[in-house]
Amino acid sequence: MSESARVFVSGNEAVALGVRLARPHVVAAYPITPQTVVVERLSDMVADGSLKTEYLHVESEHSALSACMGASVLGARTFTATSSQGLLYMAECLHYASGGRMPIVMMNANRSLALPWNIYNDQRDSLSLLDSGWLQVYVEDAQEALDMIIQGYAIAENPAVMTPIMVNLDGFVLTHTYELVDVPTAQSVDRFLPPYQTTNKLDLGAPKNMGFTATPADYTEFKYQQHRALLDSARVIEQTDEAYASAFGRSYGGLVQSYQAEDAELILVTLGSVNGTARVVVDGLRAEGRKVGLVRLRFLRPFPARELVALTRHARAVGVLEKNVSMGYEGTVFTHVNSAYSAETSAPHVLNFVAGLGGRDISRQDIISMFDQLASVDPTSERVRFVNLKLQII
Amino acid sequence: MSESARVFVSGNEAVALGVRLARPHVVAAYPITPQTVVVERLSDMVADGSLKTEYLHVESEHSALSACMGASVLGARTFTATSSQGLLYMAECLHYASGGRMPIVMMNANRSLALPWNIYNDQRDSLSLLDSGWLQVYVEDAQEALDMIIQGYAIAENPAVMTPIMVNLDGFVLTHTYELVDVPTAQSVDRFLPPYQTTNKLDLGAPKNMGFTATPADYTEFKYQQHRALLDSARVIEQTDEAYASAFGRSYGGLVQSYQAEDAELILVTLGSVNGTARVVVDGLRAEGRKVGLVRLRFLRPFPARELVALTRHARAVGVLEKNVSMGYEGTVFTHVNSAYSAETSAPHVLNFVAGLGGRDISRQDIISMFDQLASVDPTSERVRFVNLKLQII
Amino acid sequence: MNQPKPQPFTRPTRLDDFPVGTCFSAGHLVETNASWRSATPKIDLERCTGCQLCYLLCPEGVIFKLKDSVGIDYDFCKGCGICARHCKAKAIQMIREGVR
Amino acid sequence: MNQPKPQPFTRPTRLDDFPVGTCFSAGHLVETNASWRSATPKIDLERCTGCQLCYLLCPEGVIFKLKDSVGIDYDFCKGCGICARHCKAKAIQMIREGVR
Amino acid sequence: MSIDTKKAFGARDLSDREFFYGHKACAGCGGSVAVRLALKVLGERTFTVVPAGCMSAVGFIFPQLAFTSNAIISTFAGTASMLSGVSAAIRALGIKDAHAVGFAGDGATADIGIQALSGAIDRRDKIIYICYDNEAYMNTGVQKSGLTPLGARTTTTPATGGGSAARKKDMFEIVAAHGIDYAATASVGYVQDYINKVNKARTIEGTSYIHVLAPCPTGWGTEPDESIEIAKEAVDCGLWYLAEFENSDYRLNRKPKEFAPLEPFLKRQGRYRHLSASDIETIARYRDEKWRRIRRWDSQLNQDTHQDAPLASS
Amino acid sequence: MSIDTKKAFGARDLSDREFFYGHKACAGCGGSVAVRLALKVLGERTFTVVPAGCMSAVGFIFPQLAFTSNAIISTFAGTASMLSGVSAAIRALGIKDAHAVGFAGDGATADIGIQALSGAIDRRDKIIYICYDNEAYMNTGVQKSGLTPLGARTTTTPATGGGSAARKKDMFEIVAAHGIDYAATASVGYVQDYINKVNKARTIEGTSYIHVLAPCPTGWGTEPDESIEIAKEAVDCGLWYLAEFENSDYRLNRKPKEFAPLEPFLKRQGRYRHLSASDIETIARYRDEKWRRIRRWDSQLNQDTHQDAPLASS
Amino acid sequence: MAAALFEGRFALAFPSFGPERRGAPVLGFTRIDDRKITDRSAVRECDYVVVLDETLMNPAIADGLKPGGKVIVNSATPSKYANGGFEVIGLDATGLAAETLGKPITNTAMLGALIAVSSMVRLDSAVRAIEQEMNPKLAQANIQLVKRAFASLQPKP
Amino acid sequence: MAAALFEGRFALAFPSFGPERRGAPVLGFTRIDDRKITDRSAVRECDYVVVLDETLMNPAIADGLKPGGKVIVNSATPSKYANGGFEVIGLDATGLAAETLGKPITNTAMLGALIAVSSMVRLDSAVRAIEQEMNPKLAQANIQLVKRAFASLQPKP
Ligand SMILES: Cc1ncc(C[n+]2csc(CCOP(=O)(O)OP(=O)(O)O)c2C)c(N)n1
Ligand SMILES: Cc1ncc(C[n+]2csc(CCOP(=O)(O)OP(=O)(O)O)c2C)c(N)n1
Ligand code: SF4
Ligand code: SF4
Ligand code: SF4
Ligand code: SF4
Ligand code: SF4
Ligand code: SF4
Ligand SMILES: [Mg+2]
Ligand SMILES: [Mg+2]
Repeated sequence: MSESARVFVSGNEAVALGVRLARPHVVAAYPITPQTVVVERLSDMVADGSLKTEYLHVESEHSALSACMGASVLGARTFTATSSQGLLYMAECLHYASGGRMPIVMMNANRSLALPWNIYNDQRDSLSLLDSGWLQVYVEDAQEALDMIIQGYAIAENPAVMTPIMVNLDGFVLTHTYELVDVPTAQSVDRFLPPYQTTNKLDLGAPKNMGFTATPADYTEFKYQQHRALLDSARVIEQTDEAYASAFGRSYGGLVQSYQAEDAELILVTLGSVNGTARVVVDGLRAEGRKVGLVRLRFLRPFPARELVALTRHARAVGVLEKNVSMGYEGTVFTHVNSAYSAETSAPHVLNFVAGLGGRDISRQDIISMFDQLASVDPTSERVRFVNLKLQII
Repeated sequence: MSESARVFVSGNEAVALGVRLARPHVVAAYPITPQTVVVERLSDMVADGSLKTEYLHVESEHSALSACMGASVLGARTFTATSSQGLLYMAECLHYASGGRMPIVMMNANRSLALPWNIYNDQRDSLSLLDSGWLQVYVEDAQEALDMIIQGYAIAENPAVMTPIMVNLDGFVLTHTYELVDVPTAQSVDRFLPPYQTTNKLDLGAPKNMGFTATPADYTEFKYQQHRALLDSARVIEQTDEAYASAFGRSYGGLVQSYQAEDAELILVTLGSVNGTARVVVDGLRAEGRKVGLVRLRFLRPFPARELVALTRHARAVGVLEKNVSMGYEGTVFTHVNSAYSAETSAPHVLNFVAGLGGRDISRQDIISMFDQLASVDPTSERVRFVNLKLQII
Repeated sequence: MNQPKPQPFTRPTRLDDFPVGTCFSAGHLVETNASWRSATPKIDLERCTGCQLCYLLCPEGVIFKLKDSVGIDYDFCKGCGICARHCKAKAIQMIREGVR
Repeated sequence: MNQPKPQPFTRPTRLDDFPVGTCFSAGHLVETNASWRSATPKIDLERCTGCQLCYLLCPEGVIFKLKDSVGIDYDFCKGCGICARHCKAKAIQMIREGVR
Repeated sequence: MSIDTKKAFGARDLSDREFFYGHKACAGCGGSVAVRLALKVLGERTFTVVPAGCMSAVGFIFPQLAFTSNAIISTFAGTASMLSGVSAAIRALGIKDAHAVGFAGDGATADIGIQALSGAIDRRDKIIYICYDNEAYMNTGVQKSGLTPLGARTTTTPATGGGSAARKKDMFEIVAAHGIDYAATASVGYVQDYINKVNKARTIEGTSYIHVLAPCPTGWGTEPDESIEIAKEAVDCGLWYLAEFENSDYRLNRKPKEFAPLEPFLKRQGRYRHLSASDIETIARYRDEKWRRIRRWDSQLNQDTHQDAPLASS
Repeated sequence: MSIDTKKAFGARDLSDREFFYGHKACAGCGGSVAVRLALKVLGERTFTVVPAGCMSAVGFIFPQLAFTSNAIISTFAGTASMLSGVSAAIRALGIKDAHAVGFAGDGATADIGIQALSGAIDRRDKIIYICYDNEAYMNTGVQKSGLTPLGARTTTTPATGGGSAARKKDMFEIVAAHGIDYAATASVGYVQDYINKVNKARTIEGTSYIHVLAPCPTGWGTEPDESIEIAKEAVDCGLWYLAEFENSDYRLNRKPKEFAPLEPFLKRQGRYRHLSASDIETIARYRDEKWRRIRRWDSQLNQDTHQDAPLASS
Repeated sequence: MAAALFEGRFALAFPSFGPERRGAPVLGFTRIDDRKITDRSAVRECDYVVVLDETLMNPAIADGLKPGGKVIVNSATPSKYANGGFEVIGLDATGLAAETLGKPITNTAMLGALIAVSSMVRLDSAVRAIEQEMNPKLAQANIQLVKRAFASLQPKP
Repeated sequence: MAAALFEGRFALAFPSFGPERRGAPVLGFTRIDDRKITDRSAVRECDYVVVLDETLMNPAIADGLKPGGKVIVNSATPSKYANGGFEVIGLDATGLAAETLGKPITNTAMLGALIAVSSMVRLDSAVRAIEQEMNPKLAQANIQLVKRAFASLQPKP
């Protein structure tokens, strides 16, 4: 295990530190709250010489990701960061980069989507783009953010994966909150993360044509292959977590992370930073003797259906807490979780807690109430519940 | 019932005829295969004076929808059309228009997404944007396309809905195939579809500020309200279908449409034009005495969970046939269907048939094989099945 | 002075009373900006020539025309000092605020 | 002539043999364009001065330089007639094809 | 053909109403001056579109809504395209004597929004597009935009790296190259000139573009009360200019005989404080070069006529 | 400062290899000529980016891949931004003597792609951007683009409505207004001139833009063998022009004493067949007006010098 | 196609569409039935193959032909395809069109041939369809063409 | 905040951020603990409220104050808030900063006050944190300031 430095930084700064350690050749990003601090810190690093990279001041997010794609297909390591409107503005490029199997790492600061405008945290931006073919990880704190930027390259560039990855941080709650972070040394990261190597690139020695058209005769196979790569990434993610643990002493457990779930009767499924608050609640309720626990979905793609079911199938009731709703149906994570259980002969009752939209606070009391609702779940009652809604539902 | 004309036209042309009957004030669209014929026909109509509308030659799809939004918020009726890359390029605006509750009607020609490039039909474009807050309808033939453009305005502009609607036609298979279509008279459509009226608009008489920021104190309520409007649209959709039936003699049954499903043991859930081919297969298998049936999901938003369950809960096995896969998990429609069953105490076995990606043909034989697989479904076997995959799965 | 005034606002609690589609009355104000100010412009009506330059330049639009001079809507003045800096008659002085 | 030639191609049937990430050998050709042609340029070597104008103008790049004249890769000539039209020596004639 | 002499439009001609009021912009914000005055020229029959950026962020926070006439926020990239839709609806719905005006920042105009702006000009949509140029992405905390001037420090072009290494894109020349119906540059340091130009744009049957320099005390590192003065000095020292383009013709509205010195202008702004003497010389050199081009328009290009005849058959 | 005299680069200097071969473009496609020749000038150490459009649709159909050097399709809007990434990677990876070239249609350039193009020029990225202009969205079946000329029939500007009511956007002037390092117009009707310009672009340390008129028999309603001739006639009758821009200077490469008659040029193309005599007069009038501007550059603007000094401290 | 509709029958016509450009061989399908057609899968078996460009003739062309199906080819010398293992009927549509329309646009002529061979729709339905689809001048020439093509393939009495 | 870290303790600092601009009142929170802090919900109850701008003083400011909590206000005349129902401690941070830094930037002075009142962290930890965060010149002035602020609130012996 290597010597590291402890610094008191925000989530955004932790990301920038992670990026510097990963030594990307090209960085192209466009500012948007609450991601901006990442690009500002990277600019500082370029200016003070501590990061050697081609930093492109691009004119939009579509251009940011296009530039990363242009660099990636020459075999360069690339980084971009965005949020919310910016993520949507580059939606076309998301599918493009994943279909082109370009191992780009992107940080996304989870923020709500207009309209109404709102700069605060929820997760509708990235959750609305689950189908874009990217790996998606949601981190819980600044430390995990830094670690997952570094691991992100290792996973994305793995020949079995060759798929871009989106590292999601809850806006403000993570991006702007200062906390203690261990920063590994450059040498140790260089050992863990060797330079990007691939033959799938434009190459003066072995010229290629890329980004081509596939006719109906081949298209399905390309998509199947890509689907398989995303499924197979589960294994790579776990291996990378293990390798990281032995290099740096920190393990997150792969696709999911559980807390007090083994014997829990009531389990809350979370993603992102709210899991931290929920841990405090679980500690409190456990102290009262209540059998409650947590399962945090770290990755949404690949979706950890098997892992989730294994960790929760013994529970009496499961709540899916998400800062998201797919209007006209229910929470997307809830839909996913339900589908995961559908292969099972029996499944816990599942409730959907839609909370924290547009930055509404999720308090400890709110989470206690979710466990209470799970405890008294009644199969005939409404399964999708808006937390802290201030309107009478008429 | 009114006198109508029978014409032999393509699906795109049927859409253009429907648009003309709806008398939009502003049309803004950007060309993309296989949607282009719609904008070409509309241009012809403007040139020959048979359609009085402001037709904007815009510079991109983002601009097309932005222009429609600018017109819509003044109380104008608007139309746009796109496909695939274009739909993704305007992704930001999709959320914007729905959050702003602008009753825009858009035709989308379902086409696969790059990379690889491919201009042919699948449904990943619109299915990847289910979370954008739009109503989504998938039509089966050119007649339904024309009818749903007209109904689309009636539904979207309904004060209880005030939500944009996307009318999806399978690319080429519907957009470019010629068939017989009944075109209602302008007078009868004028009776069915009165001019758009709203107070939710920029108004010189009663000035408004629109598209504003909502803080965490209000954002959730705006989203909840929008969610409710999408859920409530189910009722409006059914009422509109009935009103249309009495005006024009054609009814599609609302959110879902079933065929031979009542007593079926094996049911295939479909969307879009493949249902036509499946009907032929069902007829054939019924003739052999096999109890098979179809449920076509006409609307994906609002998602007809209740209706679907009611029509299929008696079946032994249900197959979800979709021209889509959400890489790293399974078919999105499959995920949705599974979630719909999750509130039930018992549910049929559900298989996912991923087919027709990038325009791969779905033959009658393929559909017969799906019913065969449903007949012999084994709970332990792979539930997500790629149809006609030409690769050995290793 | 015909400057807009703050109006009372109570958040609706019934779904149907909630504004539809991010659409609400133009110019609806619920709070003032007076607390932003750390200095306050005071007009010396003796000196003021009514030239209206301050009226043109004020970023907040809080200066209103009076017969031969101007007045200020202190509810919304942020105390930027632009008016004072540009008044040729030196009729405006910025007073550093104590506690209100 | 160093024009590219069509190469055999069999679709892989094993997942691992499939190209990853829409990336494949540059200039890989599997079929010719000869069937597009309804007329064929024939070069009269007697007349040809080797000026290479046709070589410059051919949209397909199928004309190749020979010692004092030029040749045509008929596998890919589409018969557009540009070469014939612009040959000052009138050394190229377009022959309407019968059946091949 | 020379440009019409505009009747000066003074404080007394402006609408007495305030159309941008109670907003949350920083004290002394130059952009607020630009928005406020233009709306007072255009009057109440105006539909305003404002993209994401400071002016929308500070003006539209439900339930505190600062535009007292009709106004809407557009997407960041969509100012001009939403305006095109507004303008089309004005025509289609037969609304009379109404204006469609946009207020977009430099980022919203020169970077992400240029596609839509270019398209709207090309269609000659009847819109008034006003770019309030504060020379960086201010709303997100002062990042470099395509209109950030050479040498300026922003959070993405830090002083340690010498500030911005790129020169300012010339949007005025770019829109002029589109053959736009009317374009002008302006400065909140010359409010009368600005007001006149907005008043001129009111009368144009087609697209108008006004590019107004609007200092930002927060981003430029100046005191709130300096904004107007700084905006004036920018013109006086030749780093900005006042001009118009109409009927294919350029016209320079202010022809400085000699430039005010650069150094005091630059050094009073935090964003330029790191510049060395030689940096300032470089900036002066580019300024002089730019002015040679500007003087060329002015002296040589005001000769030809231009007529706008549509196709007889169309 | 005048523009360097380029050493003529003839058929014999071109690479003997074909880099665009076996594609599925229509017979006689002018765009193919533009792509093929440019690649032969640039040689094999070239990375090509082609957005959605005819040249990519006909060139990249797996497993029939028509580019024999490195090439990739970009999104429709993303030609220039992907090129910027390619160029950045060339620098970052230390690849020597390589070119990053893009071939984008008129729609990909003047409409949806102008944001990215404008940004790349502004950054002065070392890329060669070639717009092959066939004056409509051809790949999708001949719809009007921002570069469709006045009067031309397309499927969205039908002859019944008089053809396109809008004039052609002038991309050359627009990129010049950006202060681009090198820009040129060209025509496949003047191949030697085109080849020379691509060869010039090779040497530029910054962004080059070449706008080459490339007739499309399918969209223009002409015979396949007419493409080169039509492209030449367009220049001869003054509806297109051959020019360069470098170091803030314009230069006209061909100065027609008098224009070839318009009518035969227009009437041989299906897209113009509906035009009336007065329509043609209108077109002639706009042409003449345009040429007054062009002649102005040429006569008056070739005087000043321009130097490109970066900030000393940056 | 449109002709069938004038007999109250149903048709579904799928033009093919691809990235290849003008000049490339293209393929299209039509289904005709007395009942509403809902099957939209690709046509794999057919009763007639109509070949508009003789240069495309090759043995594989009849792969999807049902037993008893016929290939109708635009050729002045159809006899040379006689021993391909399927029935071939020829019409010099190019010649006929050149004569009648002044242009080698062969679609209408081949329609006449198809009607003559298949009796799938009546000739007068085709005439009415042409009248509706084309402008009058063009329609007249094409009607003449379809009739001549039809006549030339009637069994000689 | 950073000071706590020099004692091996954990801190989580949430600056507030809003659409309002420079000049608008802002709110921030800090949690300090001996164990890793994972709770990220909004702070609703606190031990100390630090008011940097006296004009914001109003009775509601102490709403989230725990029983026994204290309000520390930047004021030269804190006594006038004495009867608000909560304990108020005042420091003329503006004056002190103006003297020491030449600018009315009050953060550091108020940090000194908080340390003096709360003993939450040690003064020398704060000094080390300042040394690490700021450039040397600025740091010196700020260290002086934090010390002066701290000293001025020490119980007079
Ligand atoms: C697609 C998209 N990308 C990024 C943003 C974030 N964003 C909002 S405002 C802004 C900066 C605006 O800069 P400018 O246009 O110059 O206006 P200013 O804030 O300076 O007034 C940015 C980057 C956004 N809203 N949408
Ligand atoms: C975002 C997006 N919108 C639309 C399209 C459809 N599209 C592909 S190519 C094309 C036309 C290209 O026109 P141009 O750039 O002029 O090139 P050309 O085809 O004429 O060579 C269009 C509209 C697309 N691929 N992506
Ligand atoms: S600028 Fe001075 S003199 Fe003029 S109106 Fe204002 S206060 Fe009076
Ligand atoms: S101080 Fe500023 S805001 Fe107040 S009146 Fe003067 S100019 Fe207006
Ligand atoms: S143009 Fe004619 S003369 Fe010249 S090389 Fe070609 S065939 Fe020979
Ligand atoms: S006919 Fe056309 S494609 Fe063939 S060689 Fe001549 S120019 Fe080339
Ligand atoms: S940051 Fe600048 S532009 Fe934005 S409101 Fe403040 S002063 Fe105005
Ligand atoms: S349509 Fe035009 S541009 Fe496209 S390949 Fe054919 S000739 Fe070339
Ligand atoms: Mg700005
Ligand atoms: Mg084109």
